[in-house]
Amino acid sequence: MAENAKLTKSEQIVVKFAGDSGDGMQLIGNQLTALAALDGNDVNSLPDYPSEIRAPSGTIAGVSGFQMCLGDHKIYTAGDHPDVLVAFNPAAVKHSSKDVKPGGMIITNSDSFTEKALEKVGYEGNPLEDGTLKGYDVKAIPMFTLVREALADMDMPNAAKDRCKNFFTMGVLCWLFNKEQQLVLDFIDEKFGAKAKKPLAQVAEANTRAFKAGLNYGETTIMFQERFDLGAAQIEKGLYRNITGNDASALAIAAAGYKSGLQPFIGSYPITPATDLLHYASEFKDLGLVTMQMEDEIAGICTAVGAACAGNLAFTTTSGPGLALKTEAAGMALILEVPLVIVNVQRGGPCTGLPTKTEQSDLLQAMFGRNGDSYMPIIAALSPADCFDATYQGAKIALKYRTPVIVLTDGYIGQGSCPWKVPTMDELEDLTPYVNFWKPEDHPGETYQPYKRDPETLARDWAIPGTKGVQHRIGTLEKDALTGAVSHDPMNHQIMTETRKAKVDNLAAVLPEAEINGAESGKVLVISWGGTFGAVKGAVDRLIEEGKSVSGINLRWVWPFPPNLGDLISRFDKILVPELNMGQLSVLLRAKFLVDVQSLSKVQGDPFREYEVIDKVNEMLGE
Amino acid sequence: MAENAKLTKSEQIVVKFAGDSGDGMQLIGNQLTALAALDGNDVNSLPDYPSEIRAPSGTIAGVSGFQMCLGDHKIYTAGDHPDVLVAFNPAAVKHSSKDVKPGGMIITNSDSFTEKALEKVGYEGNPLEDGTLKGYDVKAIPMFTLVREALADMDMPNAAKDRCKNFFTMGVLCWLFNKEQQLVLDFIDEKFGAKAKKPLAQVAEANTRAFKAGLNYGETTIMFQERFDLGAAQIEKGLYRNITGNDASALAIAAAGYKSGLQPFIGSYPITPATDLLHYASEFKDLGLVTMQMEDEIAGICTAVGAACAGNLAFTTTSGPGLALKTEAAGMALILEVPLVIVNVQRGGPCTGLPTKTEQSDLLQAMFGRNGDSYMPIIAALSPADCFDATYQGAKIALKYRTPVIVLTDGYIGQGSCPWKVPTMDELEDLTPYVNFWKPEDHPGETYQPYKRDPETLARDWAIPGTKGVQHRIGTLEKDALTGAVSHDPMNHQIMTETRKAKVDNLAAVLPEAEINGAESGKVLVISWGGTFGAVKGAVDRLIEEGKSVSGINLRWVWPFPPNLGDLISRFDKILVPELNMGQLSVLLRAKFLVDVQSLSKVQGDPFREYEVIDKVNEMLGE
Amino acid sequence: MADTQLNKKDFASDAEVKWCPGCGDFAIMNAVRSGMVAAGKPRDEVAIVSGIGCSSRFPYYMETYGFHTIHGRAAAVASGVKVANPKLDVWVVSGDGDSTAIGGNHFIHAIRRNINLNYVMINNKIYGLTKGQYSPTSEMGQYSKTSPYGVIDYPMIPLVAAMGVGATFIARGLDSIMKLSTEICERGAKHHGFSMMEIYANCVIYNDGAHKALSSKEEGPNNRIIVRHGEKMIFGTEDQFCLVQDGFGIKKATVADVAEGDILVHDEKDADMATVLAGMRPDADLPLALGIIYADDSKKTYDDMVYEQIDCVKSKLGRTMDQLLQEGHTWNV
Amino acid sequence: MADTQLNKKDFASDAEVKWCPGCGDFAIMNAVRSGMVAAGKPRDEVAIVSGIGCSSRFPYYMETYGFHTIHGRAAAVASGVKVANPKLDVWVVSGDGDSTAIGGNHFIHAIRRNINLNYVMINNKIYGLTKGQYSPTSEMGQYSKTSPYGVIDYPMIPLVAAMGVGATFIARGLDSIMKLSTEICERGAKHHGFSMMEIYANCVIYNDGAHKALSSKEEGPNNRIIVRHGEKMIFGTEDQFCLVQDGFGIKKATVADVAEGDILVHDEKDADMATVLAGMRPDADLPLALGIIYADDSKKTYDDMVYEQIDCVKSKLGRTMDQLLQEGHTWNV
Ligand SMILES: Cc1ncc(C[n+]2csc(CCOP(=O)(O)OP(=O)(O)O)c2C)c(N)n1
Ligand SMILES: Cc1ncc(C[n+]2csc(CCOP(=O)(O)OP(=O)(O)O)c2C)c(N)n1
Ligand code: SF4
Ligand code: SF4
Ligand SMILES: [Mg+2]
Ligand SMILES: [Mg+2]
Repeated sequence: MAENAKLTKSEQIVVKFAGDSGDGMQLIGNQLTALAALDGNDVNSLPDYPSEIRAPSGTIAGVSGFQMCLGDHKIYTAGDHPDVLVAFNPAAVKHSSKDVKPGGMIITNSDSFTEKALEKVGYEGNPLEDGTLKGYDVKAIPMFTLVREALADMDMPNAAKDRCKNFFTMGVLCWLFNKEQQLVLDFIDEKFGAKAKKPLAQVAEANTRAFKAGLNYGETTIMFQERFDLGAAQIEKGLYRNITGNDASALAIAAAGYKSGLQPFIGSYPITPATDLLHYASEFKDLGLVTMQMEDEIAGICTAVGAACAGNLAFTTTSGPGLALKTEAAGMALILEVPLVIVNVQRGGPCTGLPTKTEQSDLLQAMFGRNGDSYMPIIAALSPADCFDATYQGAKIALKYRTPVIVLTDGYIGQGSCPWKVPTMDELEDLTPYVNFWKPEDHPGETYQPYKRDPETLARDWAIPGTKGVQHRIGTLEKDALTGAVSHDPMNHQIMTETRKAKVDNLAAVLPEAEINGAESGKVLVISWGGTFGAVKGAVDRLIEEGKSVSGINLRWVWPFPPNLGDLISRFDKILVPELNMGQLSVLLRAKFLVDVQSLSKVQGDPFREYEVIDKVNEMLGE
Repeated sequence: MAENAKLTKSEQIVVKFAGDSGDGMQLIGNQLTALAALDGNDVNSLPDYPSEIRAPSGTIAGVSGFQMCLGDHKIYTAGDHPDVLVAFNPAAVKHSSKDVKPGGMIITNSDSFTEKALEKVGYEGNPLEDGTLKGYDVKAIPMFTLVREALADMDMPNAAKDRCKNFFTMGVLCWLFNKEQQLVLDFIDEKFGAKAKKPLAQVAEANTRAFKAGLNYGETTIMFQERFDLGAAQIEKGLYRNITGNDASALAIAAAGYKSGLQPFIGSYPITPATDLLHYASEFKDLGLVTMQMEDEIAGICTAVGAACAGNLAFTTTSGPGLALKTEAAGMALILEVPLVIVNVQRGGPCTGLPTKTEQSDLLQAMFGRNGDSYMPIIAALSPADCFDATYQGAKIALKYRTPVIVLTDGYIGQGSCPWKVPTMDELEDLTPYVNFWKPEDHPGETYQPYKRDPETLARDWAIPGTKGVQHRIGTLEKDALTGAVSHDPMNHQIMTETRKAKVDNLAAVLPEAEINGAESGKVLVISWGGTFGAVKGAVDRLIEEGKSVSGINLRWVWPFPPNLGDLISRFDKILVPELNMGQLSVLLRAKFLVDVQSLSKVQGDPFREYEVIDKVNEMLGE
Repeated sequence: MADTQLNKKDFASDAEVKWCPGCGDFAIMNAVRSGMVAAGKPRDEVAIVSGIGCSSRFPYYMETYGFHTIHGRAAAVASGVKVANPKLDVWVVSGDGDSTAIGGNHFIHAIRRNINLNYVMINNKIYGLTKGQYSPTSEMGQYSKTSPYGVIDYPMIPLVAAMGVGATFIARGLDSIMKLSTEICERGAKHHGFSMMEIYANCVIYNDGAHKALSSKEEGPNNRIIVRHGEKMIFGTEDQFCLVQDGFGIKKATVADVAEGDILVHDEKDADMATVLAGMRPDADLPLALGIIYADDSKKTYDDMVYEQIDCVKSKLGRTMDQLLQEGHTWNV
Repeated sequence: MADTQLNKKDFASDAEVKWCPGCGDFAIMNAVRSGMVAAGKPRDEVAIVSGIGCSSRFPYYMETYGFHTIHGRAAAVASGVKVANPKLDVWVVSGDGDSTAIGGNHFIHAIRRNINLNYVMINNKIYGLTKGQYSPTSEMGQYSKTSPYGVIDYPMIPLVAAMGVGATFIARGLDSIMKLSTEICERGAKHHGFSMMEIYANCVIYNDGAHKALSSKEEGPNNRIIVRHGEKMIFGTEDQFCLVQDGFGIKKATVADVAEGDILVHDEKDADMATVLAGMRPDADLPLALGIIYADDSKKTYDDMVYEQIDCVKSKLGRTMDQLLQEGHTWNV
């Protein structure tokens, strides 16, 4: 029968999983991501889970979601509206069905539509039967029944069997999306089979059977009239791995340590959504990465500053409220002029706000949230995979300029995942040239002056404790521009303040120019930064395809701005900045370029959808 | 002989005292201030002391200064170059003589010009004799000799006698500036005489004699060819008192408590230059002001938030690095929407920076130094006396809008002093209308909703613990726009974020319009804020006198801007913003009005001088 | 409802309790409600302040005034609430991380000041809300998300730390011994001064079984002792063990082996003994002490002293606001 | 200069010392220099970290590496320095305010972790640099700029607090007993673990005479006891007083009145006794304990454990960076 189902060539498919938080939506999502990626598709995903540890099961508040977009071309967002929704219970149906594309498919576990479950979410009747879901292509599958049947002869409690419904679903999807089943079988084997860390033979067997049952179900029932067939994406050749932004940052920290020859050091305190970074990095002890989980955020950054002073490559990781606590100590790194990378995974604010939701509202805090005039470079990661590069670049600039650097990511890219082309250590830029500790033997006849500077980078001459014969004292009071001794001299303070600013400003000259997507001039320029990159890129691509006079720019370094930005901006009639905040980059752009930037603000704990950007641009184009 | 000295009518005289830190420069400065003020002059002063507790005596680093301007009209700054420098030792001469007006007078204690003292500051010869001070009118007075002589029959150690040189000097000055001697005698009596807290008869006697000796010295020697005679200033009638900004803020806190009917509460932690505020306020226990000196700044603001939650009128006081630590908790007050006034006495930054020097570099921190989108009103005091009004207004707005408010002062106005017209409690605005706690008896039949708002101010309905029957729970997670219950609803977050912003934005409409000093349009508009008011006002007045097309505006509320500001700005060709920072208000003005504001930056721990502003304006005028 | 008739249920708000099924916090919530009943204040004169953490969701579930503040600062906020409005019955509920990690400073200083707060520290030896990192109370070697190879920090013993800064009341409970937790909360509620109540809780998700050695039916009684003022310190499944003094410390003995008079009798007013008791740990072959270990009502509270001082200065100086404004050197123009 | 020949003067930098004449910090600086000599490290392998305060100006005056950081955070910064570069001899110098007020949290956690730092807390019971506000160690009733009617906070006793979080070395000195301070710094320098050295100092400007009862020739010896391991605890101008055990506590007695065997002998390895000794206060008719009160080298330091764990994981897993990057589920395109 399978052969009867039409195999439709698709360019991209948007799939969403929804179910109870405890039900492993993220897991199944990641499995499909891997499956698609292994098959050569590009993938972008967006998890969405409640802020409670365990919101009551079966309730709307307890629904976890995981949306993803698979494509035969570069995919920049998790897509707007799902083509396929896999909703494991009535709550998930109620929660997510309204987002599905008209006519889209809803796959659900009809066994979970018990009267009690329906009642819990306020369904009067059964939506699978009473027309509630009219207009959708509903596939109601009795998953528990089918799985229990497939595992009938296995000695397992029913609850354990029911848990295999996820692999059953994978089977259905594998068939539906025309994927290679061997990949999933390998995966089960790796995870539970003999080679696994904790082999669980029975689980492996059960999941294998459930998976195959799913495959067969797709093939042999007449439920599916259509299959999707995605071609492979034109992505760069190489070794790939699916990775979250937080994991990518963690790896970059280890890698930057390795490539600089310095011991990498993280001083931190757990905070959602930055904790995963610390979790993963804590596993790298064998690579000599020191992680100190401190008593609070202030101690986190202070140990990192201490480690930097002692010559380690120092990092501190946090999210908004934690960054707020680190401000005074960030100023310490700034005035001591030691390298320090602050990775801030933004979340919904203000205050505790929406810890599990994404937002980009720490930009102005990163810019200005310190006493005194205190500028620092800010780099923003644009995707989960890009967190590696952004963190690595942050470390490089911190070392080269002896400055704290802020790396901004956000809950969406920090916790979301996408395929990442794994670099080899050989390919990564060598960071040792930027370390150049001052040692007397390299400067015969010279006296060490802690605040003597490289004329180009303005990085100060840096000697670390343990270096023979150049013991010296520095501190957080204003310092003499050469000796670093405490100075209350008025003109010295003016010079030092200007120098600290110049150091960051000058960085602009050596940063890569902003690249433009589209024509170099036109009606509307859309500027993205950080996590808005994907939606803006997708939207601008589509608008260009439609022949609209629209271009896009992404800001990687948010401060300082790339040198050509002003020029590019001046060539467009209108400038649009979509941001997951109340217009923070807009403030910086307006102040710098005196241009009437329009801000598209969204603070709903959710990234932009392409259509939101497209609609706004069309409005600006007067269409 | 005194009668031989010419009595010159002066409009204003700039006097500077300089001497060892331990030598009481601030004290003598304040005495002359009081003396002049009592005599009807207007006075403005500027202390300037080293950051060490006790910098080594006799060194340049240890010199304390106190500059003041006395005038027969409203005086806005401590003046540019001193007409008269009183320098008590060689270090002080070396430190301060270069600032003196060409031909100006330098009064000094020639007894202190010992070989050792000269050597200590690197004078090769004696500057009083070797022509170093050519071009100045040097009055070298053997003060120790004269004072010891005057006190010859008193049983005191010489060191104690020498200390009376300050009142000797007061005598000389009293004569020189043609002041009423009785005022000083009363002062000595009040301070040391029978009515004093700790009467010290001998000290009173010695100082009285030294003072008279000084008076006589002026009258009977031929040293002075000229005396200055200042008329009384045209200042408002009333009871006056000399006051520092910090003391004025402390009084405003007590007064606002009284006029609102709430218990005033300060949660704080000492930090220079904000400590005096806490010192003075700690004395007000009899007026029911509760001060809690907490273990750190975070605890300081957190107890204040707690006190606010419990229905007190809550304040926290600090300076830059302390504000940096309070950011997360400031966000708590913001999202809880409780009134809280944060008084921040700015100092030189970044980090520990220049604790004893003034700067205005916390503006952007005050604006943006919090995670998430979190706007607060910011008011800036423009003079020591104005700290009273600014703090009082801050409290009013905090209460009325249920919002944290930041009051910015700085080291200069916080520690500097000027005459203050003491208001009576009756004159002060009644704050009780803004308290209106929600009580069931006032709202029969209504259910209390913590986040229901006043449609005009957007202030939420506020019930405090202890109120019968309306117990409820609120927190720092995003809250439902009506009930205040935790809400993760995307659109609710959008609404709440916009509402919090609107609350602050709307305030603009009810704030006083910005008043313009000079013509309503023209070539250059100079915008001052906070402590730059004086220099800008003085400079603009002078430029207008000279017929230049220049006007001035002072921003009292720095955020939001007064409603007419944009319009006023648009009527000038060029805009100048002098700031004691790297251009922070400029960033806000540029972003808001897209106007190419020019920034006159000074970060030298010192306020602007009028001439600096005048020179810059002339440059902009092309002159 | 007349105030006197309040019972536990009256303190339950109608918000849905969102802890994981099986979480130890449920039992503690029950105990605290009993404490509030015991305190005898009407619900609208009770305020609960919490920080951030699973445990800190507490206020939402209580029909009183409640403030769910920021991480680690509950003690400071509550100090403000209490001093600002001393007639309120102020409770703090906070996790081990909230109290001893980020909140460590406010915690020790609130104890030092002896502010009249009822402080419930729910100790599950893990950061629950952020999904399982070790905390300052986690055990050496404990595995967690941030200690995949084992914790290398020595654990803090909150009650010993509390004694170290002058606590006037310390008690320890266990989620699974409901009666004792209730007793502790009732006594704590009535103690005039800072009542430090540590209650061990099981985090079923991230640190399940952390207190098993204490709570298990078989071994628990051998690993813990419930101390009661005036009673001999005897414990064990068959009351076979007892505590005896050993220099300035305490050691475990077998009842059969010691003279009856040598068995220690608990004196809840003995601060030195309390410090030693609070520090006993099964891994040093001593039972963990549960119950009211120290209770001394004789020290004045900070909040009382604030108002005593105000009254005293009022009666001495008693200036009016106008007098204050006009103090010092004034002149008329 | 050969490392072995270093003497105290070698540790003096050429910066002008800017404390007030008569400030107690001078003497302490001297003692610390002796400690550094004793530690035997060359000057370029010594780092001193301080916070903010008069006392925190310390590093500038020492010919070593020095970091004058921010208020209250010295312990955290120093922890980073030590863990990042364990071969350094790392000292912290911090005031009572810096350590116990704003820095309280880092202070207790550094002690808890037993990081191998030499921590000198200069306790003048006042905030000197900010010109005279009371600190957490100020006495009840003390007048200061922020307590014009007297302090109403109970004082913290830093050494007791330190014991409360598991200190492995505590000692107390007095600026005016130079020999003792030197002895303390020398022992502290050599202690493997966190060496908590509290030295009382006189702030001549803002709290002059705060320690007079201890330092005065006449009364001092009656108000203090210098404890020495293995020696009987006898004190007083004429050695007329002694200490005897009293339950879990200690009481003062007259030598003449007690049996010799009842006089307590100091045991620097007895943590319980140390806690009681550290808490003795003249206002409770007990002498203030000076000297090395507790010293136990048996607990591993945090910094040692960091590298032990790294070595252990290295030998177990020992991945290369490329292996790490490529771990998990990978595929080739
Ligand atoms: C400033 C700040 N830092 C970190 C966090 C993240 N955070 C929230 S709760 C928590 C720890 C919770 O542990 P605990 O206090 O023991 O409470 P539990 O969840 O175990 O009851 C952390 C680290 C935060 N919300 N705010
Ligand atoms: C964040 C911050 N808060 C407050 C201050 C102000 N401050 C500097 S030192 C100090 C206290 C000093 O007291 P202590 O540590 O006892 O040192 P001492 O001067 O007495 O030696 C304070 C409150 C500061 N510099 N930074
Ligand atoms: S995660 Fe742990 S502490 Fe949090 S609610 Fe669940 S069981 Fe309780
Ligand atoms: S103020 Fe006090 S602590 Fe500071 S230097 Fe002077 S005497 Fe020493
Ligand atoms: Mg916990
Ligand atoms: Mg001190």
